[in-house]
Amino acid sequence: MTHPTLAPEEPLLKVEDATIALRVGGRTMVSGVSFAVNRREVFGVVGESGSGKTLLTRTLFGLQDDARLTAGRVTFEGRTLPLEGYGAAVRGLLGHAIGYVPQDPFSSLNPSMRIGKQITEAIYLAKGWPMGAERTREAAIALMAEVGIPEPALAFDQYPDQFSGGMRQRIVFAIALSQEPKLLVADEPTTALDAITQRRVIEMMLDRSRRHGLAVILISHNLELLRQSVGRIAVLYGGQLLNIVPAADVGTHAAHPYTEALFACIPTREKALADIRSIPGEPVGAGFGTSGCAFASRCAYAEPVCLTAPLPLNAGITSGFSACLLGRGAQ
Amino acid sequence: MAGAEPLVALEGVAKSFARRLLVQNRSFALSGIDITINRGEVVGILGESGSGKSTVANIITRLTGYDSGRYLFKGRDVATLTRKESFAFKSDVQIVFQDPYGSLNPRATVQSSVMESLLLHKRELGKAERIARAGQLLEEVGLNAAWGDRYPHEFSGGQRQRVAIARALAVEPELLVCDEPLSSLDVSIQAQILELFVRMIRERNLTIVFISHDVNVVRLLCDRVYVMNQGRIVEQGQARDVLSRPQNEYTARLLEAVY
Amino acid sequence: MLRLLTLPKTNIERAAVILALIVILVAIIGPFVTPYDPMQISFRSKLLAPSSMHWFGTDGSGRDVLSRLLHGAQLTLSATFFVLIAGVVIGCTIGIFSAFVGGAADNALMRLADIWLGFPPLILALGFASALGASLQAAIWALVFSWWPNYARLSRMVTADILSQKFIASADALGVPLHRKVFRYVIPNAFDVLIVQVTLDISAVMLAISGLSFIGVGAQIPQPEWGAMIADGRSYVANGWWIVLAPGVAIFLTALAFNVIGDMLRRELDPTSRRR
Amino acid sequence: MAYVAQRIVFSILSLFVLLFITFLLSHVVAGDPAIVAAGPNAGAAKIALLREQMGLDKPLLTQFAIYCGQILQGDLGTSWFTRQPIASDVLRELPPSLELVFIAMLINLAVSLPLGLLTARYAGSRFDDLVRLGVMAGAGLPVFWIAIILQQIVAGRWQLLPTAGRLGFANREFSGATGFYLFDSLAAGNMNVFLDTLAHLVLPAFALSLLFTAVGVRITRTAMIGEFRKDYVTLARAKGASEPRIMFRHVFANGATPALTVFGMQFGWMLGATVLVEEIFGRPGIGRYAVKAVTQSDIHAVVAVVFVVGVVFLLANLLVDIALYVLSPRKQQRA
Repeated sequence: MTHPTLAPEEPLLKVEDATIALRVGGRTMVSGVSFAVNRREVFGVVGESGSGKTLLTRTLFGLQDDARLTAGRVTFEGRTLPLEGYGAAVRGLLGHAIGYVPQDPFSSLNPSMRIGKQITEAIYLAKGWPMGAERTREAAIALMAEVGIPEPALAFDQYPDQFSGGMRQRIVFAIALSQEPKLLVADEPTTALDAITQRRVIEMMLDRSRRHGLAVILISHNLELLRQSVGRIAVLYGGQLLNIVPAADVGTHAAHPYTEALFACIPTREKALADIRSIPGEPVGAGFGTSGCAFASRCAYAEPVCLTAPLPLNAGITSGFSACLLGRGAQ
Repeated sequence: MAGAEPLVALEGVAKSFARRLLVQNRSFALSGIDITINRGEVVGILGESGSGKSTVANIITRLTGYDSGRYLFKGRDVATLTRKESFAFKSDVQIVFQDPYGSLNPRATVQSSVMESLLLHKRELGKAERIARAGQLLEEVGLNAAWGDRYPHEFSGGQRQRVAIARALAVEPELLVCDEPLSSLDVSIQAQILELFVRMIRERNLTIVFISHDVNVVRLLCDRVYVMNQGRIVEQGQARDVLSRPQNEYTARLLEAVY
Repeated sequence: MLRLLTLPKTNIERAAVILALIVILVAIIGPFVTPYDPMQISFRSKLLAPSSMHWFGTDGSGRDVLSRLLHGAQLTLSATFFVLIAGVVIGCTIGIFSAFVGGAADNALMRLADIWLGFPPLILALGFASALGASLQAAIWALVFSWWPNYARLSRMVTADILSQKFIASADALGVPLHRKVFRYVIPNAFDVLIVQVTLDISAVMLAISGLSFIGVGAQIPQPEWGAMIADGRSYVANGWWIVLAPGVAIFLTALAFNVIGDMLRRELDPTSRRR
Repeated sequence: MAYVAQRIVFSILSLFVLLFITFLLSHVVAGDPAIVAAGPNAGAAKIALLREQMGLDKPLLTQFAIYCGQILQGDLGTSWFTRQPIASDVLRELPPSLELVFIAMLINLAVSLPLGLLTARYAGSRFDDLVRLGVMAGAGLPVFWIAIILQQIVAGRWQLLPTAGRLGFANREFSGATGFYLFDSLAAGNMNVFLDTLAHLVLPAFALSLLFTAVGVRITRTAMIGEFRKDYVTLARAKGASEPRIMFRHVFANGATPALTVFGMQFGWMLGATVLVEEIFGRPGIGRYAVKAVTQSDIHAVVAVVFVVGVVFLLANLLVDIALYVLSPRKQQRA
């Protein structure tokens, strides 16, 4: 599966110092975010609402109309995308190299188009019709079976409103997988689903990505879900990248103070009531900027320097990273 | 002791929803459920969407009726309550909803929202006393009393949920029904509100029905739990037992799935 | 009213607010400031082109067009507002009632409104006006008669939406009495949507009234109502274009101004358009 | 199929409400029909006799039943003015009006659907602002006034199009089986008349369509904007679908459905609005007939027009709803 022209250590996606501003008004919402995703890696992005996680990923992949990448460097498969006309350039990768799964399965399928048509359209858009209508149909049905849709041949001719949320999200995955992308971006794919369905869909996704050699960026507000599902997690807060932490280090002092505090908020299986500690105050919205740490006002460890010093950037795109101005959580 | 009889007893309560054209009903039918809630208990009702758990909340608070069965409150069948007693019932039982954005009147200041409870159920208080009492309540739930003249849209989700709790507590209810009170809040705010509930349980003489889909929250907060699936109670018992050694197949599946 | 001056964001909106205020002012004081008697016939001065004596010229019977226009503002606007206010009062009473009772009565009332709403309002008004005898009063009542279902439907929808919200359930859990629910919960929360719709409807009602007058079932011809003025000027259009132009432009600019203001109010007040 | 049945039942119900309104108009609001029918100089005895003949001494509900029976047999009454059966008048006047409304509707659809789609796609742009201003202006234009202005300038001064009438002088002898000249001329293979008919339709149809087009653009834009915000558009983009493909393959069909219902209602409203333009352009038609009836205080003729326009309106809506239902297989499966 390795690409012959690439050195094996070259990451699939490299984002350096990405800065994102709104088109109207020009306010900078996300600043100085750097990270890299390796081939076949499952990479998590966590943040509370307003942290900028969805804005960051949707803009990076050309799906946000009202914001744009104003600075930074994005490299995919060794090719750097131009900052000028970035949206068009990255959309050129969608539909074959990069797949995307939106959050709400109840609105992410076209209600007036048959399921099968929506999958074969994806195959057609990715590859043209090299195999003809009949074989495309068979491929689509095979994929539907693979993501766990019962009686796929029957479902092929049905409309989305006949499927539950979990089944719809599987269909969306089938659409993404049908284009054989190298990177799959899933934005809160299970937030609208019940616990049992959520676990099944996430496991199906992880299993497919393993089998297809697919890299995944999984965006979620649920740190515990990510801790159990992915290798590394990028933690966003107030539009800043505060931490890139191996899942195993979540909940320890090896993580950034925000990551540590966020994990302390979550009731997990193992915790007792006394283990739950809230973070005082309200979350800061995206657009905090880069002078000072966005979390400083709520951080238990904060010192005066945290409020004013420029935030460290992940300049070397290291595999782990902590933006803590006091050096906490740094490996 | 007078507390020998349960505060709430649902006996074989069933409810079905007429399927009407174009009407989406998110709460599902109930088939013959039994629930008892004793004074001072925190009882969890655990289930996924469509399990009927919100219908239970609405029946206990009498926001909706039921087709068959009996609902005894302090031993009285609520069907026999007079108009006046029904009104008094509302100061005994209060509810906090999931969505803090929809549960406050957008056109009323938070102070007047809290004062409305007092106006209706504490008729003996004068206006100055109501204002003072509302301020105390806002402080008690962790808000600044000086913010009383602000409107709901000026507050965050967590703060609105605190206002909703203050409004419910203002009538000094014996029973507080909480319908997914944490679900639409941010993670760090969920923990804050959870701590607020823990404090209130300790400080006030409250009985709580806590309706949730979150296994872990129920395990931490509740004494007893009823697990619901498709309008039935599939398992019940001490929260710690049920949620660590489930007997029912569905409960087991649910526990396994939870992250 | 003062808030109206702070809302405009563009020059077009500012112009619309100023224009609308001028029109309303003219409708109130117009009859007192007109240079000539709007009904005074003078065959010696008929069909005079616009000049310093007669800014907008004179019509086929020698009446001053400007004076007629200023008088007409009162006639046209007061008729329009009467239709809207009567429509809102009747419609909202029915709509709010319907939403509160629900069930079969609600269904029947809304079905009736649906059917009613369907019939072309102009034709319905035409039928009524001709049955009552042609006059401005008849046209006004005919329009009220065909307009109320708009507000019945809208207010029912808005009320039902409000009633389904959790703050109403919360009020029920507290035992808030019905009158308090209507006046403290429903009406304040429905107000914005209604005011937006009423503003947007001003132009439609005005056009309907002047249209009915134009075809002869509203204000009768010597009356200075704007639509009737156009009907009157039609026969002179070849050698007195100003007679038709002036009232037409007056209708158009007034309607446009209220449309722009309605659009602005919707942007500022309507929560459904704000959520983007 | 249950849906179609439901729609038909609803239409029949509407028909009765319509009948009730026209009954109210002709029997109650307009005063005693017997006095009207007897004429101005009739004595009390003659009126009493007429009352009995017309069944006016019976209870109101019976009268209503008799009235419904008459109407449903196609008897719209007799014109008080011409002493002719109104039904045949109406049948003669309806085709030219329907032809006019049909062309006006085509103009409306041809402008509203593309503009609505494009302004929704580029919502908030300068283009969108400009169209919105145009829409507000269009919704403020008095139809009868713009008709006069257009007639004076385009037909009068520039001589680009005929001023009035349905056909030019050279074709005055033409008549067809259906009364729809566009259709009749094509059937007869007479291109000359076809083009002449069309030329006479352009100005009135344009004037008639303006207000409705303004509303049409707004309705379409609102419907389409809602669709563009849905996640399936995001997913289509993520699939690598081009913008035209997203607009036409995905969004258009979903957004057009609710808009088409409104266009169906507009058809009836337009037919009502012909009262404002037909007179000006000297075209025969139901609108002009109604205006004439009003000026002659011919109440039964006016009420007949109300009824006929109402029926056309009901039929147009029913047809649109059934067409949408048949075209959308999704609903079929749900029902």
